[in-house]
Amino acid sequence: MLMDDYDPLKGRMLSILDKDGKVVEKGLEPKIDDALLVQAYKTMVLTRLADEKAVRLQRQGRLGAYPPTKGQEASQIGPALALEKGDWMVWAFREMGALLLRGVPLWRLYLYWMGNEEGSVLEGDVNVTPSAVPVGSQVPHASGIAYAIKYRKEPKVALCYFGDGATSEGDFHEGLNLAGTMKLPAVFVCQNNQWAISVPRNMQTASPTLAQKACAYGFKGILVDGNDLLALYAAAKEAIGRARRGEGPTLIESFTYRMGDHTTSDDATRYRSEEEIAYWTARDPLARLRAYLGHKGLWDETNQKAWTEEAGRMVEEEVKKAEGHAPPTLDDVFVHTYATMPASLKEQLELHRSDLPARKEG
Amino acid sequence: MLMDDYDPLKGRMLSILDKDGKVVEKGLEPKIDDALLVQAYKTMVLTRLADEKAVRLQRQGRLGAYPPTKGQEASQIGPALALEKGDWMVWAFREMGALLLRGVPLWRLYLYWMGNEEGSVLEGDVNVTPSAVPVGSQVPHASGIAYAIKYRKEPKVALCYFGDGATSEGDFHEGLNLAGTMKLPAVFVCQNNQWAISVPRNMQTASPTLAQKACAYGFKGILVDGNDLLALYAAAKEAIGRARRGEGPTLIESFTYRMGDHTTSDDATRYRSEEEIAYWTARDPLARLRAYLGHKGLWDETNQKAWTEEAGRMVEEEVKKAEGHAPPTLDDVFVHTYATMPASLKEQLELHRSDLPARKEG
Amino acid sequence: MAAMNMVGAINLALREEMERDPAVVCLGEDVGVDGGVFRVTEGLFERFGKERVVDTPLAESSIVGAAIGMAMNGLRPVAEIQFMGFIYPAYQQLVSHAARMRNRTRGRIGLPMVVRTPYGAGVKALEHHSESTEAVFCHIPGLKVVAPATPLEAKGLLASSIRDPDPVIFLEPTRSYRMLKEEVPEGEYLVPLGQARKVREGKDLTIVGWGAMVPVMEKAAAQLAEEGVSAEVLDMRTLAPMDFASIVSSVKRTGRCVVVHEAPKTCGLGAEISARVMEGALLSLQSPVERVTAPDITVPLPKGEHYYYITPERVTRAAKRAMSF
Amino acid sequence: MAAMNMVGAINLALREEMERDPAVVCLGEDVGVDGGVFRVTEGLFERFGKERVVDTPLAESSIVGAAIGMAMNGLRPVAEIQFMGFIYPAYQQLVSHAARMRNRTRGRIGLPMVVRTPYGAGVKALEHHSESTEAVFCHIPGLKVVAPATPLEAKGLLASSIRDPDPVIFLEPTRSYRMLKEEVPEGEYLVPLGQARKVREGKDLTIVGWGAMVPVMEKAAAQLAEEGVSAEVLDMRTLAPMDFASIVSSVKRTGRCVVVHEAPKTCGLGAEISARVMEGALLSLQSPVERVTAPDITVPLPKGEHYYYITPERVTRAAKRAMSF
Ligand SMILES: Cc1ncc(C[n+]2csc(CCOP(=O)(O)OP(=O)(O)O)c2C)c(N)n1
Ligand SMILES: Cc1ncc(C[n+]2csc(CCOP(=O)(O)OP(=O)(O)O)c2C)c(N)n1
Ligand SMILES: [Mg+2]
Ligand SMILES: [Mg+2]
Repeated sequence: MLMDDYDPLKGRMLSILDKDGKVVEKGLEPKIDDALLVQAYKTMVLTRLADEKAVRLQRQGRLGAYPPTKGQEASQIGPALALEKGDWMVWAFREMGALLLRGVPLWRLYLYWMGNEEGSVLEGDVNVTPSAVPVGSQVPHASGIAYAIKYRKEPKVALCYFGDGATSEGDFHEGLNLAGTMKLPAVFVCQNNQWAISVPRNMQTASPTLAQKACAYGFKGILVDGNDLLALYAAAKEAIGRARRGEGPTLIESFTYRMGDHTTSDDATRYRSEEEIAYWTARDPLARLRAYLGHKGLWDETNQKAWTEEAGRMVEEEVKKAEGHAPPTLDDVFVHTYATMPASLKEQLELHRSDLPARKEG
Repeated sequence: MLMDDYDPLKGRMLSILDKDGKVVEKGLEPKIDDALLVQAYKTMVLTRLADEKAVRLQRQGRLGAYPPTKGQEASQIGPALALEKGDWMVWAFREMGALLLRGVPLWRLYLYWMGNEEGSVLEGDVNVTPSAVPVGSQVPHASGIAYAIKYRKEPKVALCYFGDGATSEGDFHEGLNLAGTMKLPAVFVCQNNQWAISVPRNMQTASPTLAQKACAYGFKGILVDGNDLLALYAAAKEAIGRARRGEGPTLIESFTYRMGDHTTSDDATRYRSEEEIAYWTARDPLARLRAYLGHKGLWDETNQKAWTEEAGRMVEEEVKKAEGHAPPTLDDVFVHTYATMPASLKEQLELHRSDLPARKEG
Repeated sequence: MAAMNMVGAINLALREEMERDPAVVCLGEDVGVDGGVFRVTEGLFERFGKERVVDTPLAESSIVGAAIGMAMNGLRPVAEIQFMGFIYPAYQQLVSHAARMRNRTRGRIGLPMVVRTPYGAGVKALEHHSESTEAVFCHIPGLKVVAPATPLEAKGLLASSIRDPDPVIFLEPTRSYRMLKEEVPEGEYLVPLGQARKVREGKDLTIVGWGAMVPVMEKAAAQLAEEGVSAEVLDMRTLAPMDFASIVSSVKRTGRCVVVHEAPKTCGLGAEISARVMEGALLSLQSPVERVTAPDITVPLPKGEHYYYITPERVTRAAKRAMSF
Repeated sequence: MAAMNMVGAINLALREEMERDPAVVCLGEDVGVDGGVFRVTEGLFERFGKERVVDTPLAESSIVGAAIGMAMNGLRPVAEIQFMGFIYPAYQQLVSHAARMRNRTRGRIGLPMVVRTPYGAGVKALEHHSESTEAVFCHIPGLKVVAPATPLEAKGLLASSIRDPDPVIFLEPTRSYRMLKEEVPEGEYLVPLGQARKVREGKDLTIVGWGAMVPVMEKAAAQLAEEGVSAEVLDMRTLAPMDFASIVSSVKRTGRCVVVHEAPKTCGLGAEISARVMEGALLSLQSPVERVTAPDITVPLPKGEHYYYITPERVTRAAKRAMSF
């Protein structure tokens, strides 16, 4: 089992593809359906483009503060790729890649970052929670969702993303401890992107790895190369399988890097070096998977060019759709406070309606 | 180093005295000054008597709900014995033994449990915090106290007690993580008395030991026989020494047992077995240390009888002192809300004075 | 129909709602094997098993946080916080998630969940065991707050709370747990949320309160009646969203109002009620709304508790101040 | 004397207090190397070093909890919570310990500590970045709550807060951080806590508020003046314990009162002020106290924000309602 071979206390990191996309751990290369592999890569490219677009939109004042996801595409998409329909995904705020893979429409995500609650409305049974901005606060939700899965004896799991910074919060601790104690079908993915805004990983905790924090909760942890889609997929596949079989939760530390600023309000040059960025640029998760697909004959220049163009067009269309979305009405911001609007709130709404200046564009 | 030899991940528990008070780990027998050792034992006996008295007082309606400490005397006094003057002690609510050893007057403790804030007033520079009833909430205080110690470069440490239940709280996690990250001079003593009210240790966390939770914070943990004063002293001595030398915090799991009910409002027979109690009765920390002192020629029947009588008398006197203490006045409950009473509160006080029924005895 | 105290009535409501709907799950510290430190969940563990009556680790934020996840995924959790003084670690989960999930998702994800907790002073308890900080929840849009006054009310309000599609904080007055028995029916008995209850009719003045204050107000009203003052007594029952209309319409008739609560005065619910009465009935008001509350101090330990809590006499004196303004 | 914005003035106060007293230590997320996400602590790390300007792990409960420990052991910590929306995990530490330590120890252990945090809506921020929940702190006896309105005020109030022997929650209006520059003196400049500031004299009506609402109220007062209504404007500055006496004495003169705050209406501070005005000046009141507040809804995301926040026009209209009651 990977989880045993890569006990984080031994300080090993699971890595299958090297930085040039060559398989270094032959025996561990996961069997992924070719189509799925290509879909993963295409989603990574789409995410990269959509993310860069979001940053540009913000600079143009067309979108609010936005947390770039660049560099973390494999870290997000690898684990999500191992999920099945019906499984739950719980996230924080920087998981665009995972969301796109799970089928959340890009325009909804843009709409959310443009500042419209409609962006958090998900159609169908996608089983994705809305964003959770208070760091770490979503972790106990994942445990509760997993509890309900277990309670109804469903063959499902809850996959939960959070950052390295989140591991310092009490909610991380309480959520994992609950999952461990009750052997819940949950997989916790810590995207260790080395920074929590300006605070580096080593000032977040003295624990040599984040993965080993699992040993405080009686389940397994594993440290995984977070820019290696194959390694993440393999680890998540095993963790998800174990969870589904009732063998309890796993903590996956995905060792990755936030290539961009914390958000568009941040200036990362204030606290980190050019060298560091260069180091990680050479380990771009997209380049690695692309090389691997190339070696396997699944992807070439032509595909790359065609998909880049198509994805670019898709991004523009989704932006248009988001920008074309109606702004909220006064009623919109009132009526969902409760399932049924209480009399006193109705009164306030009517008073407010008469008291507001003429409608400005939002 | 004990901390290395007894790495909790190896599942070993540090034990020096066996249940009959014989030294089983010759090489580890700590050198404790005879007088200090006798003082420790005498404090354990005093604690036992004072504790039993508190339970009786509660039954007689002379004291409020009270959390008996019986069975945990070594667990409390062992670590405290390794402290020096000027060190800080941070506790929860069940640490009567440690408090008595540190010189807190027994009548103050009774007064506190009788429901008078004067019971938390400590004279001099005793460096003991008041009780912290919200479980786990005192742990970050210990880190802050230790921070101030380190900041001023004092050769001091902060020793912090809490229970097995407390390890589930977010504050435990955040407090230890902070101490680890900043390498603070703190020693965390988890009194694992096997129960958090009715919830047994194994339903609190799936972690095989509580000591190993230290590995999530980048410092050492050690599992210690909590009814063995010598083992606790030895572990705490080493941990305190390390903290004092700037080598950072340690987590000590003291494996002990709450012989009594959770509090006088609880009925432990609802959730635990006679066998369990019998098992632990045979491991009474007082009997073990007494036998050890006997083997060393430091204590005999005569001493025992004399001290039991004297301690009994002391207890009665302290009860008298506590019961003789004046109840709070109306001003007492108002004036310490702020350092200087705000005008609006003064007004309330005067209004309240006129609005209250004639003074009833509290 | 059997006579029971409030503990029994709450227990009955939990049992019946659990029988009615397999999605209802209880969780909290010591709620299972031990039946809760006040025995409120007694017998449920034996009846419904450990999957439905869940002893959790000692961690309030995750008790509420997990309840949120459960509610997102089809359950109707009823979480117990052992005392209101220990709900604060869960404040972020309540404010930032429980209260906001429905609006955050524009109505798509509602959270049918209840957080039960004993509250209130006057039982000579330890520090932090006498809290009455309902106002810090009533201020948060999206939360409902309920506080029953009698066994029968407790049953009907809890059943409604469990069936409510929104998160409800259900405050159980510790002082009333075993104070009084009354007939409580088995089977369907619902008290709607959001409606005050007129406990006593009156014409000279309106006394407003809830929970453990209701018997105190009733005693005060009886004393006042002896002195020829006819007091109307309103039990608000739902503290948020509150039925202000009933208060205003009563005060419009009586012209005077006394609000009673156990929480400190400043920023307590009494302020809100006072403001609403002025806004809705200023011209009918014959005296300022009187607030009978705890002072702005920390709840004293037992030896000083009598300075803190509300007595019928304090209510009566306030009523007389109002009458003679 | 230099002209500076509020960010600069707070920075100056921190710098001077740290120079004055080696026990003053700043801690929080990103306060060190980065100088704070709003640059409020910029340059302090370089000036005072990492022991005094402490980048902490991402954990609010322990930021406040550690500050409590520091204050118990001789330091005067100034903790930063990055946004008020993230202070809730620390609510237990604030309510159960910071507020109570002095009374718990009958005056022996006071906690000289400040928790600074930006607050308030109107800057098109993400969810949870626009909170204005001052009432849930003002309700807790033992806490002080301060909110400055201008750079000069910010400097003087923060210096006083740091020197105060009791825990102070210092709310910095995000909207005002860089809105306005004014002359701020270097060196000792203290604004006493607990005293309101008369921003504008008037005789027809009193407008009461604080923080980012002060410029809004001033604009409203100017508009009203043009229409012949003379409005007095009070900046409360200290929200707890509040200087109710100044409000009451002003309203006794003017006969009318409008309270303005960014928080939702129900159980907001406006209720308390309204109640106090009625209690203290009922017979002078010519109309009900008007509350201009956010509605009882969650702060909308930026596209809906304009529905939420307070404009001078809303204040003006409320004033006119009061004038024509
Ligand atoms: C409880 C809380 N505190 C502070 C913040 C402000 N904040 C937003 S993101 C962030 C850093 C998060 O770091 P990490 O968990 O590593 O995630 P990353 O941003 O790197 O994806 C901080 C401090 C917040 N959102 N929530
Ligand atoms: C935050 C909080 N939640 C709940 C309680 C109620 N309570 C008091 S003691 C206790 C159990 C504590 O267990 P543990 O930490 O093992 O300490 P022990 O009582 O065994 O000494 C509980 C649940 C509390 N005091 N504080
Ligand atoms: Mg990070
Ligand atoms: Mg215990």
